[in-house]
Amino acid sequence: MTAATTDLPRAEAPRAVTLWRRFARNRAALLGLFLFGLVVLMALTAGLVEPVDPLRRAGDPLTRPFTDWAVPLGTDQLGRDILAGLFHGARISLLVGVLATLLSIGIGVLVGALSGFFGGWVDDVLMRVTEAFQTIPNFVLLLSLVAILGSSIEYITLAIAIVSWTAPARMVRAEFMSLRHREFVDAARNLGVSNASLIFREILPNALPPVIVYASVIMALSILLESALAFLGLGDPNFASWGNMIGQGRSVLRTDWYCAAIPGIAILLTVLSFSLLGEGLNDALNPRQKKT
Amino acid sequence: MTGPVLDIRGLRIALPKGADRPFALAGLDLSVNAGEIVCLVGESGSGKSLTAGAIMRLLPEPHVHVAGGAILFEGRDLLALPEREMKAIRGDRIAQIFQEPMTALNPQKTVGWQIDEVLRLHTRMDRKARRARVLEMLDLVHIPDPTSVHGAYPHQISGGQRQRVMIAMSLCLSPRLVIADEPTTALDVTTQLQILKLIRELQQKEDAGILFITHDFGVVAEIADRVVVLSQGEMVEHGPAAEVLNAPQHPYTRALITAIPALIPPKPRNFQGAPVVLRAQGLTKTFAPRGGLLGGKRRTVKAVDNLSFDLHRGETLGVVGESGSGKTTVSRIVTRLLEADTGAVEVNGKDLLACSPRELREMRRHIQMVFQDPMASLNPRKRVQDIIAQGPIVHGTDPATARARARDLLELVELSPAAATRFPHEFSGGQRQRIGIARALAMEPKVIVADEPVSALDVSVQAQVLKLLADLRDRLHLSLLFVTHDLRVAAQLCDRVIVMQKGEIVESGVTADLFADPRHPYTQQLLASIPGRGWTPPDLKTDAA
Amino acid sequence: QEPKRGGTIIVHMPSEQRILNPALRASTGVYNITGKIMEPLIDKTYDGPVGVLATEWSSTEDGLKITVKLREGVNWHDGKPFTCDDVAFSAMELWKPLLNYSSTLQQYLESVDCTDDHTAVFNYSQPMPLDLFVAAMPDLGHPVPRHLYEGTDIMKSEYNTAPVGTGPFRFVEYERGQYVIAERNDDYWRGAEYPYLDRIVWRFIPDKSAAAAAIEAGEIHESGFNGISMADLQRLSEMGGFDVGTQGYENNVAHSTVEFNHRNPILADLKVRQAIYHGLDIDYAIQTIMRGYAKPGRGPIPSAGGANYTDDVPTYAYDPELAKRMLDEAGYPAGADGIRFKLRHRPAPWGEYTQFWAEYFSQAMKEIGIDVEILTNDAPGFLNGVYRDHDFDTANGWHQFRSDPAVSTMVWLRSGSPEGTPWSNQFGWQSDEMDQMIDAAQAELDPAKRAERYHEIQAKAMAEIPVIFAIEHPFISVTTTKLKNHHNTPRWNSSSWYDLWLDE
Amino acid sequence: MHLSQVLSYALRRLLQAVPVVLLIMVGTFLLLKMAPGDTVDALVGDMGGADAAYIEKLRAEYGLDQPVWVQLWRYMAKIVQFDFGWSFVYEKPVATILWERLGTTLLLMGSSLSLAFTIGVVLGAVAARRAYSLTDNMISTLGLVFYATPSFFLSLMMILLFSVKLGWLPVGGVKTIAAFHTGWAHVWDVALHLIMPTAALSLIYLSFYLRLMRASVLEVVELDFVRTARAKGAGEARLMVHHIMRNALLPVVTLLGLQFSTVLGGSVVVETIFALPGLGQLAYQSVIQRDMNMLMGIIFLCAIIVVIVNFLTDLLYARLDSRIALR
Ligand SMILES: Nc1ncnc2c1ncn2[C@@H]1O[C@H](COP(=O)(O)OP(=O)(O)OP(=O)(O)O)[C@@H](O)[C@H]1O
Ligand SMILES: Nc1ncnc2c1ncn2[C@@H]1O[C@H](COP(=O)(O)OP(=O)(O)OP(=O)(O)O)[C@@H](O)[C@H]1O
Ligand SMILES: [Mg+2]
Ligand SMILES: [Mg+2]
Ligand code: NI
Repeated sequence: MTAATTDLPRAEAPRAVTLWRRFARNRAALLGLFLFGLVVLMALTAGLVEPVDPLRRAGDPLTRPFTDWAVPLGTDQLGRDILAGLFHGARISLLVGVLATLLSIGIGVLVGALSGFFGGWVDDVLMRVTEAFQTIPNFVLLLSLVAILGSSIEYITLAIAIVSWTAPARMVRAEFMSLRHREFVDAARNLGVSNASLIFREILPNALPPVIVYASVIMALSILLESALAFLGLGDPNFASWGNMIGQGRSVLRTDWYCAAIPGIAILLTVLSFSLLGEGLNDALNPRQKKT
Repeated sequence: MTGPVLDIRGLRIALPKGADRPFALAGLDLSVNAGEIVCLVGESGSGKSLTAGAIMRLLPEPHVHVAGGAILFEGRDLLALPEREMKAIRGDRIAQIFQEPMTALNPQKTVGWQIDEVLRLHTRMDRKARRARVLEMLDLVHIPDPTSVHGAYPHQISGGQRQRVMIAMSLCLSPRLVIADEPTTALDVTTQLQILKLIRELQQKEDAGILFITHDFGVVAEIADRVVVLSQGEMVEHGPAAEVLNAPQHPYTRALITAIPALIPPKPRNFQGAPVVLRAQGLTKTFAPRGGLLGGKRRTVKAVDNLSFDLHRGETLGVVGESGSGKTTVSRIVTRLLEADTGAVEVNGKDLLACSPRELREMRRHIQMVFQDPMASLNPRKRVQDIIAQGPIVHGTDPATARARARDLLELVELSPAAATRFPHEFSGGQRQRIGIARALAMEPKVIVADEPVSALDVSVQAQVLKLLADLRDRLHLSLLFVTHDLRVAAQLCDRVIVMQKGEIVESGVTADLFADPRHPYTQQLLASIPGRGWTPPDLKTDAA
Repeated sequence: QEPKRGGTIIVHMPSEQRILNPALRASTGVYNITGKIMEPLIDKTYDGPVGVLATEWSSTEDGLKITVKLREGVNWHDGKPFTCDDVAFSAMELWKPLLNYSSTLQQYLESVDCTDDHTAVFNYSQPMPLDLFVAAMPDLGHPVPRHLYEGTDIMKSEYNTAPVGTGPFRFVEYERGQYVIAERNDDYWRGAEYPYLDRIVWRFIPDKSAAAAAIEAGEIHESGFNGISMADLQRLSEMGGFDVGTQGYENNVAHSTVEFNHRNPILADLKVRQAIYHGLDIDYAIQTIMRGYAKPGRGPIPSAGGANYTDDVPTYAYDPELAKRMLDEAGYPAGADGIRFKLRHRPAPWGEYTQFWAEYFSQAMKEIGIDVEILTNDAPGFLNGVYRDHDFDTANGWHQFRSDPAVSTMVWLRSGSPEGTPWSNQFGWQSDEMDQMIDAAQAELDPAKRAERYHEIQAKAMAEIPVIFAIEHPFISVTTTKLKNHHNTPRWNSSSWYDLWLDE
Repeated sequence: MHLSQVLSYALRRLLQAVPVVLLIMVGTFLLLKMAPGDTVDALVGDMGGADAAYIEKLRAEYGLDQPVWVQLWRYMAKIVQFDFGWSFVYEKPVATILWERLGTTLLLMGSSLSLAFTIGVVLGAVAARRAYSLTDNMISTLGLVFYATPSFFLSLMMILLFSVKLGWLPVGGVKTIAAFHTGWAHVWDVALHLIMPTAALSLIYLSFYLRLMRASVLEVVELDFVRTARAKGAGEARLMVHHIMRNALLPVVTLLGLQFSTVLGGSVVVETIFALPGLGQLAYQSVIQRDMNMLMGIIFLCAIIVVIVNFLTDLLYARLDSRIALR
């Protein structure tokens, strides 16, 4: 019988490959990836392909799109090139989105992990704090933080992270609560593994997939929050962000709708790409839910 | 009635691309007559549940679908019926009982409502008549207080009662065919026996045909008229129960039957002189609700009550008992994965429960654990060699050495060293359990605590793992604390057993003595409930590979 | 056209006015509502000051006593007669101690004597020019009914949000966050034919685009004080059915300013300030930001300032090349990246166009090699950052000219205001000469000499540029053509509208 | 569920909420004190300026010249007696103003959330039942687009279309001013005014619920008891109504409770655009005017509402899920 038991099943393709296969099965997710790639490309090539400084006067104010090829998508009220704004705005939006997401997930993971792993009073205290953050209307908190810190882009990013960490924290906590009773955790503990290693090496990698999926939601929300701030005139005017462009474009919405609509559509498509990516990731990471 | 109730001919079920085999079922012929119990036996994945699904026409279509054959029910081909007629047949003429009584009932509806639903769907009875019928059915399946259970939610009644409710539900329209898919697997032995008896009794009364799906030859011996054996979707043997059980023809059947642990305990070995490696004294654990003032009232559970035992070097001590008797709690206290309320656990002469966290980590190398669920106990994101080497690395071994040793250990547990760089999900259940054992051995412990290490495995695999454990124990002079609910397993491996009920030891002793002459009524009841205890598997050793 | 009686008009208010008492809060927003309910002693028309609750006024030679005759037969909305007691009480208990801006104006007011029920004598310890008094009264001279305020905590009086006045309309309802309603006062002193309207509703709509839509949809009849965006104003003006213009704001002209922190050695250099001025394309800004409804500024007194104004001052034409040269000369050559130095700029958060101004400023400065970082902040943040903490290099905002330089723009140039006083010279710029010129002008009683002094101040301010008074612009309003007799006084939105009528 | 059980549960929840609310209050107070400037600055800015003595007097009168700890202590001492204090910006007691605004906010939030919930749940369920079909793709895409459209953008577009172009709906406000409707005419009038803000506010949540419901139904459909019901011969409609819906609703209900405060935040923009006198706009104004008492009052009120809503969703959850006993 020895022979039979050493017979291993045929080796599987590497994890990344299987993930990709599952992901690629979902056409909407591919579209999301494509859009996302486009935005990243725009962000990377801003200033190369589109050499104009997005804050400089590039032409007559309120030039309509496709009328002057020096400014293909037209200009806004101060004569700034909308195409350049679109490219540079991609950079800002992505930067805000990615950094705020990383930060908020960082905080969320830390709080959620400690809370879920240790339970007891640690959990009590951390959860009270989380509840407190959840009880204050997030946008009001965001406004307060921006009022305190000022509207520079770093602080806006930080403020967005501060108002968005609770959901990942709860998520990580729930995952930890269910994972910490899994036998493999007991097994590691029984080997004498320290708590820190248990948290970060054993449990966390297993708790991350839903959080990674949720990252797309935070990313989308960050961009929406930034644009809402800009809409209220609290954006950072030193950078061309899509939110700023909409915020300023709305005053000419009735006559020169493209000033707000072009960045508006850019936001919509970017957020859409995050959502589609997120759903694709979800399908890929939780094969249980997928159907072909 | 002439002819069989159910007649399956050449049934083939196709699996989606990328599955381990193209057909889950490759040409099954099977018939069930009225008043007959036909057992469909086979190991996990052999296609038993899909057969049931095909009959009910509830396969997860389209990716799993019937690719050929016919399913004749009372002479009509079910596969050709329109969905509307099929709906009328389901629940009325053909009923099904499922394995997990908890999840098979809707948690949000009362038991009465759920049984009533069958009547509502298939009869024109008025409310009063239906209620009367439901109560009658509940009574029929020997539910003590039908009126109160009628209004209860599934989570408010015990597992055995839930399964009775399922049975009541399936039988209340006197179906011609009942498909029972492992209806007792999730139950305690004592409950299992009661349910088996109930099914027998009702079947005789109603004269229905029963297709009984199980992986347990003990259950087959208990209940079957005829047996069909499936292996990897192929029907390998069929015939009257007595014939298949006592004179199996096909090598696969023979292998299966050989693997069943006999109810004959090994010869007692003497450990009087051997040193005690593990001593538990006065262990008590009460689960109290957390939250104090704001937590509200919940009942407290005394999971372990003043429990003491000794384990000698090289000895295997079995802990047996029904679900909830506190077995797992004991194993977790002993390894200090759970803090006991009171008591002491001496390992190597030192009290584990009094250790500081630092000392504890040092002590852990002496007492290791093998877990029940081979999948859940391996970190899915780590490679096998890292899983095995983790313990030694934590305790200071150089990583390269530890990994090399991990590969040696894989060989020791009869796995190819090629396994070292794979992930746990790429292995079968038995192989995973071997990895778990290797991980425990890597620490070179004195004591191994094993909590139901084989109960998630098929019999043939179970036999291999048990044999491996016994081998290692003897070779490495290990002491085993072996927790199991399966008395057959306990009988095969353990030198001594303690029998637990509600957290207390009701009886303990040398296995052979205890099995031969149980004193405590609870032990007697346990022993009497072992399925197929009247049947001794034939001695086929000569043919075994 | 014969005026018609009746009708309700709805007026847009971009922000809510929480206190409806012009004797406590001097601001155009407050007048916009309360001007119809409470009347000042004197109002302004295109023909000069006219009496409202006052009928005559005169001053003694030395300027220490001002006698005001009050109108007889005027009743408060609660039926009690309006008398000198009300004026004396208001002046001593509200105007002098509690009313912003008025406290400076009235700092030397000693007492108000009532020689009879309808004669009030204002006694000053320092000379008060009668012109200044009269110029200030339309904004800072609203009496309140003494019988309702006396003996109560004035700041917390219920009548601060439910005003009782003598005006053509009486207060009905203030639904916070939504609207204020006032209806016709049948007992109005001008006679039974006034006012023409039945009711006025002020509707609070903070969002400019929504307000523009509301006007376009006919839900609102008038929006003043640039309540909707310039783009929409221009669009509506081209659409027909709306009067869009600056008439009626002659008393409410404002300057768009660029302010310097002279504590910064770079900015303390006059050459740098001049270069910056040369770097600003004022005409472009007027066309793009103000859509042409403005003129270039000529110092602290706008062209609407009457005799006190002159345009005989130094000016700075748009010339970026010259600006660059001047910066080079000042010792700030462009670095490798084309940047000479960096400025931190605080824009006032007073809506769209201060924001645009900041962005234009930054844009324009980049052209001449100055990197401007804009620090966005809300009102308290701005006021603190600029006026208390002096944490800025440049700032921009607008500042209203209140018909007389003595009570308005001079504070930008005069040193000595305590730290933290908003809209005062907190820029670290000090000139004893200028201080003396300002004091002398304020104390001058002869109008002609006074004007001369202000011309000198104006010229000096343009030469030394403590602050750039870049653009002067009246406010702009949009009104449906259904309204008649609208914008017919120089402070029309703050006036009583007794003769306004609706042609429907 | 007995009444006494519910009551004692309510009491327990209330006690649990106390530390959270305290934490919020102290935290917010200190946080806002870090912001540059205070109410007096804002007031003076609003007035168009004032001289230094006047400013000092106001500051002393409002107690803003005291150290932060003193101010905090005074505030907390009052709030425990449910005295919200005085709004210096409005010159009215905070409680009065809160009370005036609460109605609009509750109306707006209630209508948005219930709309989002109902439609989201129904669409989600439909999408899940026809998973991966054209219908599902359409519903899911719609959900994603709703989700990705910034609410202010949507609001402006709606105003443009429905108010200006079509003239069907009023631009803003909660009622037609000076129309003095009464009875049903008033109700209808208010409803007309709330259509656009409700839509603008609810769409994003609608897409949340839609997606969650869809996932939840897909998950429940796989569960054993659904198979049991099928084996009983139940049809699809019956499965949906009796077996799937209720179980699938549970996670959605949890989200409902969690999101309440987010909705309040989201209403800042919508209330500003539609000139609705609600708490969201008030909160925003209070922040930029440093109207501490007002903001603290709003946050306290909000905390109370959230506690109540969570309590209600717990009750609802317990009603929906027979396994949950209130603890
Ligand atoms: N929904 C499905 N999709 C794909 N493959 C499936 C599906 N259901 C079952 N299979 C495959 O079909 C084969 C037979 O499965 P089946 O559930 O019938 O086994 P079983 O004999 O009932 O096993 P067990 O004893 O574990 O219940 C297995 O190899 C399984 O992997
Ligand atoms: N963490 C816990 N909290 C509360 N009660 C618990 C906990 N763990 C176990 N119990 C209770 O303690 C009792 C003993 O549980 P234990 O898991 O030890 O039983 P067991 O004999 O291992 O049963 P099984 O055969 O089902 O595994 C049970 O009644 C169980 O409900
Ligand atoms: Mg099965
Ligand atoms: Mg157990
Ligand atoms: Ni078993």
